Amino acid sequence: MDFSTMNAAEQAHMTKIIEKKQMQDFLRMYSNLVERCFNSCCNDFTSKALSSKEEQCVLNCTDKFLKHSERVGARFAEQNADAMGAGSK
Amino acid sequence: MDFSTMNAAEQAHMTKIIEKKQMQDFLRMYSNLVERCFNSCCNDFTSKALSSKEEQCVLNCTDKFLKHSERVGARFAEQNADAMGAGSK
Amino acid sequence: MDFSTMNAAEQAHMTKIIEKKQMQDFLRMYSNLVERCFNSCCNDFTSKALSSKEEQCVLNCTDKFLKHSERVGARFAEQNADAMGAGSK
Amino acid sequence: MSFLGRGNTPAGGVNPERVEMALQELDMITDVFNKLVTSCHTKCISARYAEGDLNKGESVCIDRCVSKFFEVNKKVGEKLQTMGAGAAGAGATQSAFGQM
Amino acid sequence: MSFLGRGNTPAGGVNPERVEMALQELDMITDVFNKLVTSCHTKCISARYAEGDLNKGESVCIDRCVSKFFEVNKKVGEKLQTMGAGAAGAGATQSAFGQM
Amino acid sequence: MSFLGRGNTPAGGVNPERVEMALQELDMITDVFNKLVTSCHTKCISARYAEGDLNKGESVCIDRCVSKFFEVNKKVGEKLQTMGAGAAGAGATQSAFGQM
Repeated sequence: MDFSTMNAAEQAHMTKIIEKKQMQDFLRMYSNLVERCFNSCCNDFTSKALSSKEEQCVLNCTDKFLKHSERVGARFAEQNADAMGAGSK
Repeated sequence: MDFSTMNAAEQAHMTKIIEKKQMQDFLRMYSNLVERCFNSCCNDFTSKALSSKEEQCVLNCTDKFLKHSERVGARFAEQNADAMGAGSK
Repeated sequence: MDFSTMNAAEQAHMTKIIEKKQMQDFLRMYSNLVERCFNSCCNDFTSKALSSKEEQCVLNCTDKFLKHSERVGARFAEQNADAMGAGSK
Repeated sequence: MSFLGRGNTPAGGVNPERVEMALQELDMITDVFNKLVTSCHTKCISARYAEGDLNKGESVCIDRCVSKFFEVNKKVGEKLQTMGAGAAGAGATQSAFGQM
Repeated sequence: MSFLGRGNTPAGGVNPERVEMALQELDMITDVFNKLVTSCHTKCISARYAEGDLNKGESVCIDRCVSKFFEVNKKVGEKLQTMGAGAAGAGATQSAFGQM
Repeated sequence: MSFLGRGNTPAGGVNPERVEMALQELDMITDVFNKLVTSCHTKCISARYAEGDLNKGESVCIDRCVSKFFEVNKKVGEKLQTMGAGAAGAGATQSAFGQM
């Protein structure tokens, strides 16, 4: 995304809104992660406590999801940069 | 959630917004319920009319979903109260 | 939906908001379409390039989805018109 | 689906409450329509995508699917009214704000 | 779930920042609640719908399901704090605005 | 993805239309990114969660998945332009407001 055509007041306004969106993105990512790891790891409801096996699965699931998101984000940024270099200039 | 740190004007403002959100929550719950019960109960498209078996399924599905939500809501409120008692005091 | 009870200023205001929503609807439809056709058509990740078979699948998927949406939209409008004729008069 | 009430009208300006209600109704209709498209796609469209046109079977299925979906919408609405379930919907909002 | 900070209070009026934060927290709670309802419905409720009441097995399953979901919520939260992953969340926003 | 036009700029203040457009573009990018993350997770990540690190196969799969997803994004965009399908998108909005 290219903001060079925006004036300083507009850029400042955008920055503030983007900070708010990043907080919302983070919260949504958090709840998606809980949902995803719960659904994948918890299948036994004969007990209300998390078993040690389930707990380990949740920790690995969280860990792996974040690493996955980071890798996707890195590739996404590269592809986006390529697409914009080709498209807008 | 704890609103005791809010002043009266802020609490009144929140109450109004919350009422609006409750309406939106209700409408979304309604459309989710239609989607869920349709997907579970309707699998025969040799006719365009709902069969009596499908209709009964939809009524049970609605009934059971609301009872499910109520029970989840009751447990959710208990757990939230516990978590806040432990966390914020 | 019936706007005859609205005054001219309100109708003009609604029209502007609806135009904005149509743009958002279109963008969401676009990303849903990409997600749907990618998930249905791409299952081989031994290569990073789209195969000609996958490409054809994506084109057919897009084509068919739009025709599907149009047909659903036409039936939806008919049913809605029926429901409002029966309900509000 | 015109079940949202309407406020009083002022003479010339925009009544924000009435516009708000119309927008809420519009969002509701859009939401239902999107769910209808997705549900009937799952029920009627083969995921093989051998061709781009709807075949006869798919077209007939779509028509019946929309019709049944509306019937289900009606049944669910009636059932909710019988149960007076307006309250049950906003579970989290109520759970979280019970003390206000 | 009260992990959002609070701004300073003015005397009588509405502090928009504080209202904003409370609304963000409310949206978060609603989102979690809706996911909880869906997950436990998938885990505990049979899709046959032979009757409208929850049976004994379903009721017990729901109670345990909510309890486990909260434990998972806690574990994921702790893990995110350990990893200092606040940054990782807003992937697209950062990818798209890295140059600002 | 920079397909949204831009309005004229005033001298010093904030042009709400231009900010609005930038926000719409940002929401679009965030939406696409989230779908990309979910799709590639489904395609590439085993749900067994025996370890927390990405293994070699998963890493390679992710790279190819993102690449293919962008190609699909491009093909769908081209197809939509060919079909002039801008109108078809807002089905419900149009169906509901056809009479205005």
